[in-house]
Amino acid sequence: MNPVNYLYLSALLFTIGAAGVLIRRNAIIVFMCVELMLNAANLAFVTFSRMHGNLDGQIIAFFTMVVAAAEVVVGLAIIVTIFRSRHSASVDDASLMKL
Amino acid sequence: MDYLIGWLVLLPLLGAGVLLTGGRRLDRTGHWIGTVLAGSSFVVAAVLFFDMLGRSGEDRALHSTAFTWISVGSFKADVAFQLDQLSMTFALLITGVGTLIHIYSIGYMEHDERRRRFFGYLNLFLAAMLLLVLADNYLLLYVGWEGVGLASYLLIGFWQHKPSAATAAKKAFIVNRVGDVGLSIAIMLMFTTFGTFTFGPVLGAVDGAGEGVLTGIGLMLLLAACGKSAQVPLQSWLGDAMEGPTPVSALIHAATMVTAGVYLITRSGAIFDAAPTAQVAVVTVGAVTLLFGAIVGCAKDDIKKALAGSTMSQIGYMVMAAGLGPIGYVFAIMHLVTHGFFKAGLFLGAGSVMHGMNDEVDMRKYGALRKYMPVTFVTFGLGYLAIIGFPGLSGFFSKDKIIEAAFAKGGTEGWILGGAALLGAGITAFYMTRVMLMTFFGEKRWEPDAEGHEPHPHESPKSMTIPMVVLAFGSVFAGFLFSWNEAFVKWLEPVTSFEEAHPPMGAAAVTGATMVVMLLGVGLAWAMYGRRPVPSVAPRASWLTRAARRDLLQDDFNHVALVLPGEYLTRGLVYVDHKGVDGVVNGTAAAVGGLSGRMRRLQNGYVRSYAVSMLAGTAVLVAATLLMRGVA
Amino acid sequence: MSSTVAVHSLWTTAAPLAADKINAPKIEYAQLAPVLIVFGVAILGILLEAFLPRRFRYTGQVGLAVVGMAAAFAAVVALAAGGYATTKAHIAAMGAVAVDGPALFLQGTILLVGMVGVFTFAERRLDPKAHGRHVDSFAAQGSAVPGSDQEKDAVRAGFTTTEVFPLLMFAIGGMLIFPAANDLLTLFVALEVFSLPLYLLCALARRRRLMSQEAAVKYFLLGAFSSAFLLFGIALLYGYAGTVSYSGIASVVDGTAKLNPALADSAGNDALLLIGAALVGMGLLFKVGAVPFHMWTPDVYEGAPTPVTGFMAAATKVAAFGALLRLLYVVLPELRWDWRPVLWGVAILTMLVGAIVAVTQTDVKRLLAYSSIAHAGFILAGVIATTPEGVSSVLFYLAAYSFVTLGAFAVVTLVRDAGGEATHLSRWAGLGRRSPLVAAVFAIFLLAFAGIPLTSGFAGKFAVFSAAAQGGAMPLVIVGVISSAIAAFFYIRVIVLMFFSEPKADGPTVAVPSPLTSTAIAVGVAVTLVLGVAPQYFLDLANQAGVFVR
Amino acid sequence: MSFPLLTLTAGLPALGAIATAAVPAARRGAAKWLALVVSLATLVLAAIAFVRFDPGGARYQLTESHAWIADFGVRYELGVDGIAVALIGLTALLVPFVIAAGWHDADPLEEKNPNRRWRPTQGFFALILLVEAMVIISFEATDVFLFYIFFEAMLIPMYFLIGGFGDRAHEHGEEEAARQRSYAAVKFLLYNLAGGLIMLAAVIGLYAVTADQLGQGTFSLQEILQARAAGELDMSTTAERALFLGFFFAFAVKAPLFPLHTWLPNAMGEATAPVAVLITAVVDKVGTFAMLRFCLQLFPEASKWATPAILVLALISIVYGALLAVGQRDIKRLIAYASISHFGFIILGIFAMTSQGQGGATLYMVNHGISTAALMLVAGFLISRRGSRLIASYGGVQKVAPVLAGTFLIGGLATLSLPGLAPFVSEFLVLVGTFSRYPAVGIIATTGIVLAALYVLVLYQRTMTGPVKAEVQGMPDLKVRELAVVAPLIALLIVLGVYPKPLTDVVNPAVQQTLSDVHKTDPKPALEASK
Repeated sequence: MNPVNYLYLSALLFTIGAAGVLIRRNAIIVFMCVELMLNAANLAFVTFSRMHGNLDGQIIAFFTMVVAAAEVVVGLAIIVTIFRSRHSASVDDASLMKL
Repeated sequence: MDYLIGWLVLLPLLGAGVLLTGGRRLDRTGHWIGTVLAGSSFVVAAVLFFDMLGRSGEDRALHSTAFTWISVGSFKADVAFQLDQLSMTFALLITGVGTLIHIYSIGYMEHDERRRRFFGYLNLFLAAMLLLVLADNYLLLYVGWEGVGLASYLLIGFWQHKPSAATAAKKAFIVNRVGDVGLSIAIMLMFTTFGTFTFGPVLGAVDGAGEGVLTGIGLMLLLAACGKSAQVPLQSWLGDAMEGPTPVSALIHAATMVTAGVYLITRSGAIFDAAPTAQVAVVTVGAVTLLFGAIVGCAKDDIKKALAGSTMSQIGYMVMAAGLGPIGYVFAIMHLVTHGFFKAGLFLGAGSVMHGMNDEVDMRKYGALRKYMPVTFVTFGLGYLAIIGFPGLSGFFSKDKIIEAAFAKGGTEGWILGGAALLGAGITAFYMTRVMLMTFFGEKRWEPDAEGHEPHPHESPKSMTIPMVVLAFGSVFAGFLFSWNEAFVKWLEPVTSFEEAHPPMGAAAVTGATMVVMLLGVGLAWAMYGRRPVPSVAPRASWLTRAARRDLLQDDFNHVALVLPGEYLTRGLVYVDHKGVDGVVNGTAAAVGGLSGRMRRLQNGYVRSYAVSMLAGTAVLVAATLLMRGVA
Repeated sequence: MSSTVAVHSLWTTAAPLAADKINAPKIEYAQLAPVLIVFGVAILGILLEAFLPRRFRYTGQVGLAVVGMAAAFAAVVALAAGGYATTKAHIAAMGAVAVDGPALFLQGTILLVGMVGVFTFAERRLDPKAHGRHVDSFAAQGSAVPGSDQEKDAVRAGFTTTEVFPLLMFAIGGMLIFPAANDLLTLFVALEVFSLPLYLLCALARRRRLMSQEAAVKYFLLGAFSSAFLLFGIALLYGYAGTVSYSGIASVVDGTAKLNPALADSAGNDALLLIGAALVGMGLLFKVGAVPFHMWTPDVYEGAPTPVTGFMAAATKVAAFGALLRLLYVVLPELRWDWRPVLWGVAILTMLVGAIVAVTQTDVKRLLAYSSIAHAGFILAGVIATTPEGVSSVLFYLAAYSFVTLGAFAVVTLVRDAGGEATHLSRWAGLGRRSPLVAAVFAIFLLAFAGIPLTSGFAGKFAVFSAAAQGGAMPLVIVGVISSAIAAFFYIRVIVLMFFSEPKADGPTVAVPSPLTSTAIAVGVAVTLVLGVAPQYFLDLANQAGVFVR
Repeated sequence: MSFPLLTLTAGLPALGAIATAAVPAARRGAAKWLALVVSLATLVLAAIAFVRFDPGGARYQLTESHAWIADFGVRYELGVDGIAVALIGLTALLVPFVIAAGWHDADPLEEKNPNRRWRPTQGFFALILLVEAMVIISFEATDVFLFYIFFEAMLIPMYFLIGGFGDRAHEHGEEEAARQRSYAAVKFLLYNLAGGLIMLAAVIGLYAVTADQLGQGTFSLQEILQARAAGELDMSTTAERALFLGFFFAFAVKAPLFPLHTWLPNAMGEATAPVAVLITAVVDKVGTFAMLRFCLQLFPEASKWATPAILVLALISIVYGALLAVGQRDIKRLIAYASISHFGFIILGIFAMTSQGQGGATLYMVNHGISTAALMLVAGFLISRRGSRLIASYGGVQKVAPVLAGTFLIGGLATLSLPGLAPFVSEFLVLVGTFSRYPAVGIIATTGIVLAALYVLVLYQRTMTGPVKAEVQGMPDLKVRELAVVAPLIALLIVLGVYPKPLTDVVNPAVQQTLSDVHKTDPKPALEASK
């Protein structure tokens, strides 16, 4: 199979993730969409790695996973805190500051 | 000797300085200081005069350079004096009449608490006027020119608490400023044409300059002369200037300052001689003004304003004479001097009358004063005879020569000018007789004033009558003395150039016609004001008289043509400045503010909309990057 | 950091390698000392948190942080003195980290800013005492629900969130690597390392906690969103060049490195390069707060605890611009005809939007946020110059700007009323009458922001604009000047308010700070004036430091 | 390296400012005396500089040169030519009067103040000294950048002087007055800052051009002139024009020239009279001075290119300013518009490019400073007595306060350029200089003479003459301190009107130099030319 197709898939996933960020209200889901975008990037890394025939991309993918995990830790902590204060995980509710 | 010239100016200037900064401690002696300094200036002038007589015609001029005043590039102006016969004539007139009027003022201003200041201003005037006639270049002349304007301003508005006086003073200064602009432009033209504005080099180089430039310079000088000498169209200030104390009217607005225009034109004779167009303008202005002033003089009931109209008219004669060129210069100056005597005398007489009449100026409230004020009556009467040109008195000699010269101009122009001059002589006789009759003859018409004080007409003190007597002597004999053996012509000829005037119909015919016209004027006046009683309230009259009472609508004209448009323009500009010029800036600021308020709303607090803008921005960024390369 | 570049060979040929012959990566520990010290201190801080009794933690943490920063700074100075900024500049840690002039200059700046930041973090004299104890700007217990009993208990018990110091250390560590990162992976990791602690710090305000938490959420979500773009961009660049090392990509871009012809339709594809570069650039522009990626800035600046805002505004900008400079000057110089026009647009927009929107702001912190956006635009003008002067002017501007910012936010912490900091501008009316000194200091900072001569702001602006003009970007200079004029309007508005308005009867008071904040402000003023009056030494420094190693 | 006289002249007031600001709150009087003494000492230094300046010597004298910001090509270069030394003299001369006239302007209204550190009086005098220092160094700087820095920086103390120490006369209550004042201060600052920032763009452009052509960017006036003379520096026409416009814009705002003038009436109206004097008599002169020194010298061709437009604007300023002065109802705003008219004359003289025009313009700067100071300070004394700036609030003052009225009149007469007083000399020179190259322009400009008479005399008439108004009754005449402020100014007006030679001697060589920079010679008189 042409590896380029994986790239298309990766781009699609990335787009889906980006669209999700824009569309969904729930902070957790928004966050998950971001994770999806990261993973789309991972897919691209791996694909390119295969195409170039070097291992860099695959190793980067591991790094990305670690970073994403760290992000989850921090992100969930923040989201949970705000959920506890507001009893809502909707990102639209958090709009005290504007203009 | 030449070092004395500066002292002529310095002495009165010193007086002004001392009196104006000296403070109250000089209140008791100030008038004496002022008078003594004016007198000593006259003595200096006399010394110089006799010194000058000791030299022959061509060597009489003295020069004295004090210091370099302004020097930038090729522009060089010195504080330097030139004393020739013309200046000498003026210096004597100014210091002589000036001293007399100082003396007169001691009595006249006795009860004014600001008398010291009055004398300070008078001294300032003398200094400026002397500077004007003694300067050896036009720029220094300009200093004196504006200096006398300042003194005139201060003295017209001396009774500042009267709004009318303050307004009159301001008006005089501003109208004069218009004329001054003419002088300054003339100086600039001289500088760009001749590279200098010193009398000698400029007047000596006239031949090399184009007629166009000379005409320009001439017209600008004429504009200046119009302002200072109250000639049409800048005449409107003189009548109002009568708000000043009467000695001021006598000295500044009759004898000396207002004749500065004549001096200027005569001094610049070489320029006018080479610029016929400018000369035509000069004689036109002179002829128009002599009639204008005379007509106004006929209608005024205010004695000082009637005299002011007369002054305007007489200066019209002089200006006209000066415009006639070499046939007229000498007689312009001669009339100027004789006029200085008799008009100053007349004004002092009027002041004396007012002094005795609780400062009443309306001639309709006078009458029969000859019994109460004999000295005033006689001196005023002599002045009267002199001004109407009664044979043998000084006005006869000078005015007659001017009329002759006017006719001698030749052609239609000569007839028009001569006719105007002749007509003016008749009107002069009429209005002066009117003044004489209304003031000194007929029944007494005075009434108690608003506060119930009945005037008690009385003769004025010696300090006032003596100057009047002296001036009366001048009015009677000056003309004769000047004409004796053509003394005045010979005196001035080296400076002003002179040509004999030959009127086409002969000099005797002109003199005869003048006599006839004069008698007609006197007779008419006697018929109107001598034979029947004068109403104490001005009757309704023809439109011409009504217009003349309003100074031939000059103020109305100025109001409509200049003041109103000026006011609207000013108001409009204030609005424009506020709403327009400022508005653009404030508008820009408001626009930025508005834009800010609108852009601010993009920041709506919703994180998802921020994400949208980021995504859109990224899309644009990517697209732009690709477009740059043309890859997309 | 791990070795990711040189050791790899094709996986198909990896098999013959003997398992006992793993090449250990070569790490130049001495040259990485600043970073290592900071991270070491951070980890030590966590250990302190875990083992030290609560009442010693504050002192311990502050002391440790200060010592750590000082040591790290000393290491930077030592490296610079050792010539690593100039002649000995090279790439350390197997190509992951550059040790060169810009890196050391920016690291030094970040460390100084961090040091001052520690002071403002440690300030606990401003708020009135709670239950007999001094309190700082941070929540007693971050996890406690605002207004709950749990929170009250925490306050009563005198809890303090001393974790902020290790978090700060981690953030600083990340920032130190960020501008020095010499491959894209390191860049990404560094970005996350300094961002994640900042997200947390934003959420920890003692007062107005809802806003603080909201700021954290917004910052986090948008930050994660942008780093996803960055990462995807990295992927594309990797796809283009087959490597993530800066020099590797650069040599592919300029054609010195030959690619496998078989890969021609994917690798070496300019679309990959351009899109990838744009996405990476976007990630960095987000961090510097350039329009249109700026929208997080005002909200986060407003909601975060003010010491954090000050630190973030100063240090993030330094680190992010450093990274941007290195990316553009080392990786993409051959591409400058592509990215310069785009950056022109971004710079113009950034300058104008920042200045214009700030005009109608009513909150001091938001005002400063928009001002920081406008300043990002000015700095971008220097970046666009693409000359050595451009680099050094940006370095100088960053140093100048960061101290002004830090000082300004430190002043904001002082003006207080019953509800904590009084950040609404109307509350600042008449401050000049009440506390002339504080108002005067703030005025100096504002004038520096406005770029009035004899302040560092002017020297910086001049440096940046003159570099731009020399680089042929005169129109940018003119736009910059116009937006400076607009910006001047709102800086002056604040001065007017402070000095020419009558003080309100119930106006805020100015807290008397401890020497910590006083020092922070004093340093800000000193740097502002010194860099304004006698900037030559620092310009020289920036000049020497203006060369990137490749 | 000789004695740094110029640095000292600028540095002394700067140090004095710091010292004054440091005087404790309670010792208000000491601060005033300190400021006065410092300003007088500065005057002595300026006088020494004036005397030591040799009109026949080098173009820039008393020079100092030190490295400063090598990276920007900036040097600390000072030097004065005749024009600068005259203006430094003016500045140093006026400031003591400003301080003495403003003796009580910054006294706190009530003693109950919440903060002991609040020292408005000290601040007021310190700011005045600071402005003096910055103005003096701007006159001394021969490095464009150095000039620019102080040109801009002086806005800040001025801004505080205007906004912080307003006129206490207000008809519409405290609050409205405060609003107006801060509006005026902000307007002042924004106008000038905008001008300055546009100039900054031009300064940067100049740097880019010199760096491009000379290898190393420089701001040194002398270096640039030398490079140009040697043909090493050859700006393109477009670049030169653009840079010229950038510089000129800033100076035209400062001067101010129509249509950039509207900040001046606000600023002068709201500031105290001494500060208004500082604005118009001292600070604004930096603008016109800089046109002479920087616009003409750095961009001679562009200056000539822009001359027609500038002449038109200057003419508009003259007439427009005067007409607006006629239409004012506020004494201080009237004087402000009169100043706008006068600045029109100055700019006219500068761009007439004749020795009379530029020499006259330089004298005009000095004379206008003195005459406006006299008029404005007396106006300030008047206003402080009655608490109103409106002309209509007065009437008949000469009756109750003749000395005040007399000095006011002399100030007014100087403003309308009466011969015998100093401004006449300069105004006439400007007119002659303009006329000799552009006759029509010169003639139109003379309308300014008439209008000046109008606004001055109308002002005098309405305030000083007529019946004494009830509110004016009992108004005290000038006090000794006030008279001591005004009398020397009036004396100076007379002396310089009669004997301006010491000034023209110093100014002339500098003007000739400037003219040769722009390759212009005076037009020859028509008679000489035709031969």
